[in-house]
Amino acid sequence: MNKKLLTWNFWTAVTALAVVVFGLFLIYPLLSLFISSFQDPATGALTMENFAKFFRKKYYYQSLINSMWVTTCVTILSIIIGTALAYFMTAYKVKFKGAVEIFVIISMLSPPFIGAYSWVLLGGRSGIITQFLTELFHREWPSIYGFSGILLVLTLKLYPFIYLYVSGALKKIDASLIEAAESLGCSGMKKVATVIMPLLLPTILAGALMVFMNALADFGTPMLIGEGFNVMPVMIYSEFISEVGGQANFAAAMATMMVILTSTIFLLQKYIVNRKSFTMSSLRPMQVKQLSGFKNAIMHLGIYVLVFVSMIPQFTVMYTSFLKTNGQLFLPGFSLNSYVIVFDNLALAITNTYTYSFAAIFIIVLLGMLIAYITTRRKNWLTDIIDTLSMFPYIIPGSVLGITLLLAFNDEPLILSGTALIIIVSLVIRRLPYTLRSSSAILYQISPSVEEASISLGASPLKTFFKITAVMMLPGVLSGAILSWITCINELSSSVILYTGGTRTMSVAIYTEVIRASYGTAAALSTILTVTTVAALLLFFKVSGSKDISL
Amino acid sequence: MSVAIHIDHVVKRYEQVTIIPDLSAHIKNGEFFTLLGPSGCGKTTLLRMIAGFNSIEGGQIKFDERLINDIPAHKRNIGMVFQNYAIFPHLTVRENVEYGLKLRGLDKAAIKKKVDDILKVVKIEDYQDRLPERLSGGQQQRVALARAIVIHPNVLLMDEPLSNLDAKLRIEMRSAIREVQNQVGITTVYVTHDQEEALAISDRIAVMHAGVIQQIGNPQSIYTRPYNVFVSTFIGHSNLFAGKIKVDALKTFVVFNDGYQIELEHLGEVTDGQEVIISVRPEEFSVQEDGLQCTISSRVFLGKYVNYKLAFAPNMLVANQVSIEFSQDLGHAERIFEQGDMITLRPNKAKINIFTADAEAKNLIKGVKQYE
Amino acid sequence: MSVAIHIDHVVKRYEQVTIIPDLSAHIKNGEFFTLLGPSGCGKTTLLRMIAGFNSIEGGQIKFDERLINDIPAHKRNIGMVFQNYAIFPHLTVRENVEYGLKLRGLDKAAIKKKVDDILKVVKIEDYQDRLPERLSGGQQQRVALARAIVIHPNVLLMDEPLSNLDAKLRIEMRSAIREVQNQVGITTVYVTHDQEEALAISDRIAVMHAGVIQQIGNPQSIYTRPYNVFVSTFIGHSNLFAGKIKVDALKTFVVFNDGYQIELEHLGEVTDGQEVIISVRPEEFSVQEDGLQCTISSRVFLGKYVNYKLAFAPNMLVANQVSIEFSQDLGHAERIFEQGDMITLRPNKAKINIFTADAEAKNLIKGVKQYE
Amino acid sequence: GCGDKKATSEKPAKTDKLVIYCPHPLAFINPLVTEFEKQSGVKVEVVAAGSGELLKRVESEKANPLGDIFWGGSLGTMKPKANLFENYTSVNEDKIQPAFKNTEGPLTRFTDIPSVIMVNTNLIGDIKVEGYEDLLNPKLKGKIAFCDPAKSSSSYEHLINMLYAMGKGDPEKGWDYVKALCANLDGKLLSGSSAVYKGVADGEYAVGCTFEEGGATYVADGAPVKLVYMKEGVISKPDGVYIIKNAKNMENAKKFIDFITSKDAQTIIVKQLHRRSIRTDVEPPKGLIDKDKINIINDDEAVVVANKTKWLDKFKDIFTSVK
Ligand SMILES: Nc1ncnc2c1ncn2[C@@H]1O[C@H](COP(=O)(O)OP(=O)(O)OP(=O)(O)O)[C@@H](O)[C@H]1O
Ligand SMILES: Nc1ncnc2c1ncn2[C@@H]1O[C@H](COP(=O)(O)OP(=O)(O)OP(=O)(O)O)[C@@H](O)[C@H]1O
Ligand SMILES: [Mg+2]
Ligand SMILES: [Mg+2]
Repeated sequence: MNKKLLTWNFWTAVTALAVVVFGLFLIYPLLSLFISSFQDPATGALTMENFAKFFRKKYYYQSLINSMWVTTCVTILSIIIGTALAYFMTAYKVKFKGAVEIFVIISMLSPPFIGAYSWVLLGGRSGIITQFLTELFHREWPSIYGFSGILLVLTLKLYPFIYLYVSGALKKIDASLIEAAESLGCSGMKKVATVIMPLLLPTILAGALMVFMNALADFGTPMLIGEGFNVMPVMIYSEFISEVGGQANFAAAMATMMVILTSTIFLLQKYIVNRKSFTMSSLRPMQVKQLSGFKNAIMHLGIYVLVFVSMIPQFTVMYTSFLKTNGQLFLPGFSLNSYVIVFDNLALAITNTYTYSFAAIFIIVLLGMLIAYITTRRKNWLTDIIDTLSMFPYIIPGSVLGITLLLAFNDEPLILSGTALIIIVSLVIRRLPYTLRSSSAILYQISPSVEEASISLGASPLKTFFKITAVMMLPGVLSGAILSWITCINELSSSVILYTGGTRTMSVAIYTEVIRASYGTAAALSTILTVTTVAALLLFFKVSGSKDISL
Repeated sequence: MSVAIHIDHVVKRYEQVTIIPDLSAHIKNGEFFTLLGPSGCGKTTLLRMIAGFNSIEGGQIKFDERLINDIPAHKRNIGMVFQNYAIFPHLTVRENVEYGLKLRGLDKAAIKKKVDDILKVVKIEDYQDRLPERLSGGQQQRVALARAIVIHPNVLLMDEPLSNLDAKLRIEMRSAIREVQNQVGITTVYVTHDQEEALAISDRIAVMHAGVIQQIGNPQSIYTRPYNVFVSTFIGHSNLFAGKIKVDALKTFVVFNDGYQIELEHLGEVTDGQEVIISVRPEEFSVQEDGLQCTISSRVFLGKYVNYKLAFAPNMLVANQVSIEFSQDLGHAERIFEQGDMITLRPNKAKINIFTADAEAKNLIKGVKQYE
Repeated sequence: MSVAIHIDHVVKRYEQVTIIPDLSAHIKNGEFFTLLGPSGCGKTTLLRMIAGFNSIEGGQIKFDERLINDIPAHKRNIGMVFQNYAIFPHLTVRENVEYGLKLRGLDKAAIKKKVDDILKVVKIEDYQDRLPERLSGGQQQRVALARAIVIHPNVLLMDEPLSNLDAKLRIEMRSAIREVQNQVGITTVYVTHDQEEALAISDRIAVMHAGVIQQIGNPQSIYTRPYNVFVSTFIGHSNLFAGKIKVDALKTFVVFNDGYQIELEHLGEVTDGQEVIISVRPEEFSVQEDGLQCTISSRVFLGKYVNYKLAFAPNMLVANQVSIEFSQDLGHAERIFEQGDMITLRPNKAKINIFTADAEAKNLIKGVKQYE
Repeated sequence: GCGDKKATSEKPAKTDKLVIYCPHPLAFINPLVTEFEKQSGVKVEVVAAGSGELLKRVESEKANPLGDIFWGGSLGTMKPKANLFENYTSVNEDKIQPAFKNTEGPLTRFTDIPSVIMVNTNLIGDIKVEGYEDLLNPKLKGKIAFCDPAKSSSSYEHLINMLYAMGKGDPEKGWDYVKALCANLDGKLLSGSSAVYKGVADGEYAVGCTFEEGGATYVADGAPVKLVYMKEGVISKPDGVYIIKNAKNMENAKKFIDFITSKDAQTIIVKQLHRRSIRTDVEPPKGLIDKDKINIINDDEAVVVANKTKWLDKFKDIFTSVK
């Protein structure tokens, strides 16, 4: 009781702010969606028919099974790869560490479709790698399509999430705990399994949730290489927005199911994190060690191969962008033609992309840290609800969210449609979870007694937050913020609904080319996007003076 | 501008478990008040309640006349040294110490001066630009100390602030604390497990046990006239003998089980034949012709004195004592004994304490007060 | 299966700063060896080098004949108690203690028995299913202790393992440590800032200062015959007087600046007129007719004894001493003095130490060894 | 940016701007838009996305339309949504082929698009592909690019086409063929129109069911593909260009409709963009066979519209059951 009063003013204001933001930009738009999921398309009467229909047809419910299966596999694989990479990169000296980290981040930057399409070029039935292997072994080689392809593409795209989260947390682990384990005779994998992993668990779970949600929501990849391996997002998308004209109520019902499903998973994750989290006041971070000989070589090889493989789509895209084209067809030889074609409007798209993403990331970091604080340190039913709500936009297909936003804000009293503001709002709402998750993960690790120390010195909770807590959080937040930012840049599905001529972004421009198979120009745009992003990242690290990305 | 602290019937519960059932204490303005008690008895908990970091489940705490139960911690103008230091890991030593001063809006020159001074006092001026991760444990602790003292708070709360320092440094830090405390008159509540420290530094000491205050008093009375057996054995060593009261027409005696008896004039109300516990401190024995017979079972050298463990006939003693000890001052020892030697020890009758043999085990000496 | 530890010319640098320039020590098999020294002198650093957590920039460390410089920590079969506890926050008390045993592949019943035993020894069996964050500081420290001891390592390294415990518990823990150590013969390296503890528990003590070992010896010789002034003042209090040697035909005297002189028979090589430092511990004074004249400037009650601060004529003393003290044993005190009283104190000539007045300040008493 | 808000919501009828919602690729849009801008002096803003997305936008923006022209979308898809669009008859209506007259009011026809089978000449070898029947050849098992008709309009048109063609005019009789075809798809069902022609052109599939322009572009670009007009019968449907109801730039929108149906524009379309004109006075594109040489059949629009959901569901059931 005392505690609540202690901080009534500021944190209540934050809670109120969160309620307003989510209420206005999330609940209000989504409410009609949820209601329509219970409505009969013809009469508008309340019915459960939309849900019943889903479970009657294998075509539909099979996609749910497929989604869950592939998502689970992707999540597990990403955890393994991401955690291992983070551990080796943090604990041992790795040559060209900076470059490796940049590459890892860049491999997330794969605008919808184009990344997956690169894999078709490489691993499709007449893909370069497939052909090569077929000729080498004189037997039919499996192609990229279907389950295993989706698994590969998504894992390579999503393990960086885990990597960023975990390496942030690893740097916060108190080295003496690891030493304690060693002094008790523990080493290697055992040490990782019994001490490091449990300590990282809250963070890994936070990252895993992100991966899970992302994999579950991704529709670009299965759309392109699913080949009959139907998944929920594609289904929702096509029922909602197909050229053929689907059934909005039914799509809403599927979206509702997804929301319920993911909320359950989120609550489960939260429950475990709450039970399995502990504070560490880490004064001595882990020392970076030099591995020697054989082990060192193996580690480097592993890291480089992994990074190379995850960069393949980017390389392919860049390569493709310089190919000579004739319309939609790639011809032998190189040319800059694709760049010439996209040159019009390019400046606008680039400015828009970066203006929106920076504006959004600023709001995201601020909101993310504040909301993370109230949901971890000022727990009550309201903050619990806010925490859960914040995950919704993550799972609702972007295009659906875009449409609900458009419907909600295209009329008096609040006309936002057609403005940059609505795009930024959708970016903030959709990309907040990354920063929010990483912020609360890091908060779990900061000992409250440090905050108390500051308060005892006369700093109000508000001051303490900005001068102490926030500063200590920053390294951890940064990893989430980078994710938020990169995904803001990549964001397509809601922007494509919300943009107008003056607010087009790079990824919209890329998508526009992709949908009608103009891959040369798409690749050119994509390359420009990658290059400018790398430049922005490098600039950021230069200015912020930090050597590591995940810090 | 220090304040008096009035703690009235406070209660602390963690979920189901009651840690402090009902505790009252009044700490005077400018006083150096020490909480002493076994590990886990609730010292930190009480301190955090005064600081405002633990909720108060019942009762009230006042600073002078001001009820502070609901005043947020940062408005209480306290300084606190945490048991786990809680230094800001992202700030250098100097920045850590400056932190509180900056918040108070002092001008740069004043801050610099104050910080320089205090860094010198706690002897860490050489490390002022380091980050805490590169300090030794004791150095970290001194940063925490400096940070709390430098702001000259009304109330200074310290949770084992010297536990990682060597004796010399402890003594120096102690006088530094006392000095600052006297200069600006800070009411200080100090938690320590070190009795010598508590005795040396405190105006008054509260001895706690399982969330309950056993005795409050100045160091001397706590040590020489403990209110009950718990205090007697917790502060310093006490050898407990079983005995009986013998009251004849004129005099009152306390009789050991081997028949050795001592006349006591300053006992409170006792009845003839009443069972009692006789408490004798190791240094209150002297080797004499008459007294209690015992054998030396081991010997430890402790610098200023030698500590012997003694073996008595079992019926002489109260059960379950870890050891019975005699501490021989080396300044005066005529002879140092060997293991196995039989000696006769006479308790100093002016100093021994007599406790009731019941569960309360209260001191029977006249004039012993629980709260002073 | 304990081992001897040979430390030969080891060097430790943190980047540019050399913390340990060149340190050698030989710790015997099964010995209880204590590192004592001021905060920041490098105790933790040395311990961590033995454990394998700090790199060694020069020299070698051997366990028996086995060079361990490059053997990873987890293969050294050590037990370590960390200064900041380093308990696993995700494991309950019991799981923390079990951890090392499980790794050794013991069967369940054996683990349970061992853990039950040690939990009882360190008195935390009541908390065994709690997570560490809900323990008090002292309770956490005991978990750390139990966890390190229970595996019966070859070498047990303890970094201030008892710093957060009260005196009673400390003494109990001390005997628990010694007991386990004797039972299984663990070579133990112990870091503490508590001299009394060091004196009570150690087979041998190494006194360190700024990364250099000043003296290694058993507790008694360290206390009574410190090798140099640093050791003398660091271990226990020492009052340092300026003085001169007077050698006449037959006898050697040491002369205080007021002319008071004491005959000493056991001095090493000295020359007439040589300037020296005379070190007298507070308890080596006794109130007598003849001796050194001084005034009492303050008095502190410390339980067993009373500590007086003394004022001497300034020329009598070595400069820059925090205080000159006389500690009066309360078991024998005939009279307790007040502030301002003039008294005459005679140093106990069998106990005083004489040091050279140069920078080395070495002990001039015959037979004092630096390494024992 | 934010400043636009006022501008877009309060502009009077006379403007110099036009916002076009269009699912066509830049390469298709650019020549026509450039020409239009040159002729009219109107500044065109193109909002490109999938036709589904754009349609959804138009629907959502009803209260405050942000676009003026919806350019694209097959007639079958747009008919049910005709109420979203403004009635307008272009000045060129008299020159339009009779089959493509705007009888409904808002639905101006733009080009004529037959369904085709696209064949990769490198992969097909000596397998004969002349019509639907040939797709059942076991040698093609798993090598057919076919899109989920629920997700792609070209695939949907193909479904209708095969029902009528293989059912010999009675769609209900065509389902046996669909069943057989599904079995030969070997569980592969793509998720977007472009995946089909792109897939065939890239050599991922030997044959694919797509629309004429999709394949024709590749033929013209010199890819190893050819188009096959199903001998069992080809349905050809127009797509259109429509004015969004209450468009803010109404005048310019009308100008655009007039332009796009004009002889100039239609000529560009035929010459450069591989589509068939809806005008009477424009030659069919070079390289595409004459319409008279194709076995054109017709569906019954009323039946098709009425059965849309039912048929899509039926397809889903068939596909999942044979898999
Ligand atoms: N968060 C908590 N939840 C439940 N019990 C707790 C919690 N924190 C402390 N305790 C218990 O409360 C009791 C008092 O703890 P406290 O920290 O006040 O002890 P202390 O007197 O400071 O001991 P020490 O000298 O060992 O630091 C202990 O038994 C401890 O286990
Ligand atoms: N990572 C580091 N980088 C630089 N200097 C360090 C580092 N760690 C410790 N030091 C310095 O090395 C010296 C020795 O530190 P160490 O921790 O060994 O001291 P200690 O003897 O254990 O002291 P205490 O009793 O205070 O714990 C100290 O002066 C400390 O500031
Ligand atoms: Mg405590
Ligand atoms: Mg240390």
